[in-house]
Amino acid sequence: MNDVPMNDAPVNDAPVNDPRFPGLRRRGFLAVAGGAAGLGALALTGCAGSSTAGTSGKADGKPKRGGRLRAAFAGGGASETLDPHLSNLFADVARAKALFDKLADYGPDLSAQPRLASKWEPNAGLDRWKVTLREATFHNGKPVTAQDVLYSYRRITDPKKAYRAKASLEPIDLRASRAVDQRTVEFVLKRPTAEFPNLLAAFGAYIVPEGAQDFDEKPVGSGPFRFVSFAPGKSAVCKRNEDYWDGAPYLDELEFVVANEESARINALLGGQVEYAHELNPTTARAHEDQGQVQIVRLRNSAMQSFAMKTDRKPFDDKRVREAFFLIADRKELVDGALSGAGEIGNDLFGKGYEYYADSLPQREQDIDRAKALLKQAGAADLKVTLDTSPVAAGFTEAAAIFRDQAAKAGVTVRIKTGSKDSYWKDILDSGTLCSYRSGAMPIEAHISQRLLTGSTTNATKWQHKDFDDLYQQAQSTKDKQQRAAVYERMQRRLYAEGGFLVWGFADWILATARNVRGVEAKAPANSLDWARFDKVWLA
Amino acid sequence: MNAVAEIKDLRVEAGGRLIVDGVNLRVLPGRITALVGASGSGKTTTGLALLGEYPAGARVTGDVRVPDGLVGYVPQHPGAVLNPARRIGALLRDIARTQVRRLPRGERRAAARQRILHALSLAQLPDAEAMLRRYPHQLSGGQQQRVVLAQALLLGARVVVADEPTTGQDALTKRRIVDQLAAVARQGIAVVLLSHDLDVVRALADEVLVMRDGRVVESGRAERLWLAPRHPWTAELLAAESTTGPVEPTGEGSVVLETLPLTARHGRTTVLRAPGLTLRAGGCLAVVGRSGSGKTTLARCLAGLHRDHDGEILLDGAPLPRSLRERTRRQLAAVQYVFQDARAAFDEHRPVLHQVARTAVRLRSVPEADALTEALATVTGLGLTEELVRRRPAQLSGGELQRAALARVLLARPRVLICDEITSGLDTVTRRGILDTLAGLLRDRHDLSLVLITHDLDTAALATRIAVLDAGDLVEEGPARQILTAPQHPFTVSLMETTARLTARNRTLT
Amino acid sequence: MSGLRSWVARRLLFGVVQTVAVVLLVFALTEALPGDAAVALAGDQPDPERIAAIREAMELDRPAHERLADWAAGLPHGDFGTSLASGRPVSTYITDGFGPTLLLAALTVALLVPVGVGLGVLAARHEGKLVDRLVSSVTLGVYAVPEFAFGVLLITVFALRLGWLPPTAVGYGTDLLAHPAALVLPVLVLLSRPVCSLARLVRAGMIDALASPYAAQARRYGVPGARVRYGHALPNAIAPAAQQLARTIDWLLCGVIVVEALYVIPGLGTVLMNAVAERDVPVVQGLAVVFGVTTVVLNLGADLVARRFAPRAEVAA
Amino acid sequence: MRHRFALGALIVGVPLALALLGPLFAGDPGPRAPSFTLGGGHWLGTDFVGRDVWWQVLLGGRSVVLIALAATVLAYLVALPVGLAGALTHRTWLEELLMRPLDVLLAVPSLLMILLVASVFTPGAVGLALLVALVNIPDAARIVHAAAAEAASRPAVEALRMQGETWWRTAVGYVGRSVARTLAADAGVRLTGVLYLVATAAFLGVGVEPDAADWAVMVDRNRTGLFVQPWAVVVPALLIVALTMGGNLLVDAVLEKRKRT
Repeated sequence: MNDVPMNDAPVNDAPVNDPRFPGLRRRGFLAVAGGAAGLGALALTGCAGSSTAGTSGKADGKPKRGGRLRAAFAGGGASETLDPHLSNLFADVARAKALFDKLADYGPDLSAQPRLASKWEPNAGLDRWKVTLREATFHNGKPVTAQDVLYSYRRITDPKKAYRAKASLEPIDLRASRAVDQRTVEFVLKRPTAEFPNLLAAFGAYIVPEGAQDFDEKPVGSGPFRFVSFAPGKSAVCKRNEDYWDGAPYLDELEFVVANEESARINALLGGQVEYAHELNPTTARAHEDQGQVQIVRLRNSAMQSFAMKTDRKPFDDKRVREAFFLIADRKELVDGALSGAGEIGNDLFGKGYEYYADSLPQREQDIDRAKALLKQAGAADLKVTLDTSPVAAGFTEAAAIFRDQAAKAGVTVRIKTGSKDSYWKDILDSGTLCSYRSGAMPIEAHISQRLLTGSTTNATKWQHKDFDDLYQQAQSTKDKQQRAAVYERMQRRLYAEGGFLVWGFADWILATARNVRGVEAKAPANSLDWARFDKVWLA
Repeated sequence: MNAVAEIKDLRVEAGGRLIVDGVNLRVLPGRITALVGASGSGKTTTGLALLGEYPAGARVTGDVRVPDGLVGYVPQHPGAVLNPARRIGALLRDIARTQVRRLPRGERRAAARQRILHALSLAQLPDAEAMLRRYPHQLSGGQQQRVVLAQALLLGARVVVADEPTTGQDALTKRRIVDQLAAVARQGIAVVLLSHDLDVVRALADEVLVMRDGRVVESGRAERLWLAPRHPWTAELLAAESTTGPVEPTGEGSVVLETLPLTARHGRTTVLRAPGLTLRAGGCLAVVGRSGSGKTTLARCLAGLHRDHDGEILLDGAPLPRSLRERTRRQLAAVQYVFQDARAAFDEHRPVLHQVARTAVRLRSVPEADALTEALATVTGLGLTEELVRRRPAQLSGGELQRAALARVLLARPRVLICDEITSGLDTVTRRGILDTLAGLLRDRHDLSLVLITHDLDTAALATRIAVLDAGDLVEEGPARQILTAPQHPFTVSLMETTARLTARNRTLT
Repeated sequence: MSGLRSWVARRLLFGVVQTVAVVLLVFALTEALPGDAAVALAGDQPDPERIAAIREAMELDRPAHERLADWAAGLPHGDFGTSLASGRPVSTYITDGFGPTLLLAALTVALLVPVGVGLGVLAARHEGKLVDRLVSSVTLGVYAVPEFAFGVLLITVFALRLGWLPPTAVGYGTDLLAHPAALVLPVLVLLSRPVCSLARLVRAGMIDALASPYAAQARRYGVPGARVRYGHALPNAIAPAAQQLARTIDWLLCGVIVVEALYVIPGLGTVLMNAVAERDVPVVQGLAVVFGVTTVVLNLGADLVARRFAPRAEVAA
Repeated sequence: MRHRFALGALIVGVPLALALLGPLFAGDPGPRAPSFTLGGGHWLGTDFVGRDVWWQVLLGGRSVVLIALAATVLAYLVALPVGLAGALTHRTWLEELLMRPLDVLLAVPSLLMILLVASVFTPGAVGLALLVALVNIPDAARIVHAAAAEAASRPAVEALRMQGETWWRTAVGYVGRSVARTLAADAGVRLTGVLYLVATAAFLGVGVEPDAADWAVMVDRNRTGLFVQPWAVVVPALLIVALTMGGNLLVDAVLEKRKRT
């Protein structure tokens, strides 16, 4: 483990771009998207179904109790598990969110919202935090105590295991942390961490009863739903937890079914077999938007789409070349072509719409002449570059093709090399010079600590600058929010000018529900609290 | 007595050719009527007319009357009409069921079974019970023929048409078929025999119709025909049948080919245990035996076509490699082999003359052009026209192809020529032609010696020495005259007797 | 018939060799896949420590041949090894996946024989007439359509447009039998191609058999037409069809993979695709054994049928 | 029967002409429009990345047809010698050595083989052709061997050997020619089988660039927009089906004619 103080905010990469996510990973394989394709569909486009009022999400009318909702997710097949600490895929997270709770979770702007923890306050040095728990009970009636919290966090950071949140909880010194009383925990940190609440909301940091080991037979959690049955790779059923601390859910029962093919999910929804279909393709959404059979829900700013340039090697070690590439990209054409219009243009900075995002910086536009000039200055007039891409994530190959044509206008010839789906992320980490890159929703601080510090675990742009690390440390030890925001602003200004990420767009996350489903939150980027949250959902 | 079946002025024309031209036929119960003629003389078409079947797209005039309509049919290859995928019992039960439909349901099964067993016994098939469970391919040729006969008897047919029942069979089998057909006739069933095998016709037929090019050139009672044939073609037929005397040995040359004792195997079963054989220059050794007696295997060992044996073969004293792949060109040219099925031995894509000439080019490295002229000379010497041999094998008849095959091997100027049943399957006239050619060869080429593999003694009569094989063992070997007239070994004796009895007067004596 | 027993014994021995070869080939290929189970599990968080920890937890650092030897040692007494991704025994993966796939395959074969043979016989009986041309051209057309297109077409028309059938089997994974309607479309897609090839084969076989001398003899002796067709001609037409059909078994296994994905039937095809993506080598090998053995058994069965109907024909090993 | 030949030729003619002549008329790609739009100067609309579908159709046929043809030819280039040698040699161990391993390969499901091999190295068009050929070799060799064994057992071959004929004229001249007819029949059916495999492999994203101008890839990648812009899927799908169906019809007609003469 490198000893550089890695003030690592919660390592939370959205599973959305996790190549193991079958729906995405097998982008090439039978990604039968766009609803039921097929020759007979011609007639379909003709019929104009009656379009019902507005999009879902608005709780119109009084919520009604009762009913059973079936939600279709892409799953991990027979190796799925209910162990919340092992959750890796969307389906795992959705199930874990139904059965368990975290101390905190991310709001719409990716800031930490109190959940099981009612409040938290740091000491002066920001390296000791006192967290008070809310009155909450597990499904077996036992109250949630500080001991449970410590047991859960110690289980996650077990050196022998490879639980997902282990890296995020690294800053906490769990041996020194102790339970002050039944419902208060004092966390001792290895270094000042202003964004400690983000750790509590880390992906996969769920609270389980003390001593719990096996979760596939009869898992016990504190979540809004109780366990009924689970068949890995097929279905998981749970029912309403009457005495849930955040109010009992409206639904009587909730069933998660697995359907790895996107077309199967939309077809099941259209055929009335499920009421909620997760992760659809932008074109499917456009095709069914106003057909009136289903309600399309677009979760804005869910995934960052970009090209990563290796700043430690030719030709991108020269910042003029990097700026030239910023100016080559026509972001509108990339979003229209690769995301079929489902998303917003990016400004070469991560975290649009999130807390601390530097939206004051002017939006870059394509400027081929200036790009050519910069390239000539850098002595790279007729540059030849290889762009690594792969069908591992939606939009990658399309964006690569479009960018190649745009680069040609500036005299840069881009050769596209398609890598294997299953080892893409490991391959592009160290090799190549330019590659397609994307990231799920996470706080900006987590993005920086994970990818832009000298000691970051996945530094795809090889951005390693001592002064940049110091700025990050400074931010972590600034108690006052405004001053911290100012430091983040300076860091982002630097990245905007000479960073390695050419962020061209932010893709919407699309899902669809049956017409009678209400209470599905629309303003919830994938991975945040209100995404795939069913305890506020009801059937009209 | 009234005719069981009658054909009046039958004319059949197909594909622009007149196959049958005004044939009349009266078939009487219990009598055997034979239609004799070379292949292509229209006898088969007439026979099938009785069954009401004609060649595809034929224009037919004249009338065919079969009073009770049931006519049995025994084809040349009986195996063809036995369904390969069904047991014999099932085949017979289908026919029996049509016979017992009138009986009440309960008794049908038993009645059918009883009729089947009766038919099988009539067809002289021992242990009928076991036979019912076997598949056609598990029966011998003879057994298959008798099952087909049983089918006809089971049908209750009043007329049975037998098409070339004895061609290509050895004397003993021929004898059994003759007895069989005679037994069928004795049961009052009319038999229409279509054949070009005069021995059988002579032994069986009451009435004979001689046919040529679709017309009946002569018909009448059998005895009258044999003694006083009116039509020249009938006379020629009878003449062709007489056996020519053995060729006088023109002094025995030195030993050309000698085999040390050899045993040959097919896979794991031994098929031949032959002691030493010697062949002298200018001599002709006939190897006689029933089918499956190992005579072909012996021939193939000599020619190098069969490697799986442990004997030694010496050509002029020097050992010959066992497989022809290892033989030098000179050794290949010295020992040549003529196949039984001439048509299958030629490449159907290339003209015959070229294939014949290749022997000279390959074995005697004669330039292409000279080889062609030499081939042409040899071929015309054997009675084939140039126009004929320039065509592809498909346009030549069996006899003509066999002559071309002879030319092909002669071009190698062989010392030893092995002929494997080259006359079986040919009609009498063509067979006589080939035998005369062989006799001529022996006379003109003194250094050539012949090995004749045959099952019929007519061909064997040509040889100077005869070796008799039975079930893989050489039972007797000696000069032709002595074997033919005074055989020692009981098997040879029975072989000689049956052939003699066959040519004797017809069945009424037996 | 000792001949049969020795032939079956020889075929079984050869089957074992075939299965071993399939397993070795699949093992080599899976090992050669870029990345391994650890990289796949680490996903887009490929930080080296995490991968090293996962790799050690999965014992992937042991050399490939050692892992293969261990896995093979367990095979004889039914231990297919444990999955790298979930630690569960591979046999549970196989038993879970076996049910739906077996159900699909059994239904397909059960319908395939009568429909395929029936169409073939029908076309042969009316050779040259409208029925024959119709059957031939339809079978030709459907044979040309790959499953993915045909499946999607059926969903669009019957499930969504007309609403007669459920578009997928989502949610019914655990008990497919309780929802027979969900099986109609997948089985139809699986049937589409083999029915065509079987019908064409049987038609050709029947035409030859009906024109054969033994059929003419049977007709000549007054055996009724139907008896000639089904009693005499059909057995001879079945033999080549059965043998060729056995060769398309591997096609049926591929068909299952595509259909399972389209209709969300969690069978062996889905388990295989996930295992390959997760580089879960033991599971892939377990499935390779299952696929190998099934192919061998089905081939042997088809050859036995062919041997029964055409005893004389020398049946290729 | 005549009309079946004409029908087959017509059905296969259209896609074949488009596949081979298309690229000549394709010209340069027009400006990129938003994906899945209809009209706007695009005769068949735009595809999933906004390229003109008609331009893609013109370019897309060549890879499918060429890969299929190459794979079939490759399969026979290997299967013919192996099958012939297996049938003609009298050394049984050589025959076993040649034929048995191929029979073993028959047991491997072809799609699984393609998926595994394709993910080991991402093959381009050449790789896919090699792959599909590899999958076809065992079956093709088996058929060649069966036909050659029958021809080799005929007396004509022994007669040629008696004449001291060269191995080449015996094996290729006689046995090869007599096997040719069976091969023609098998080649027809095999070509359609290969087309199916190439289309399915491309559909699964194996062996072709994800955005390549290839009919099968177009069917896969444009299915998302089927409701909005069906032509991007329907036209290439119809062309592939026409190619296989027309090919089949043609083969059947030729076979029928050969059997008649």
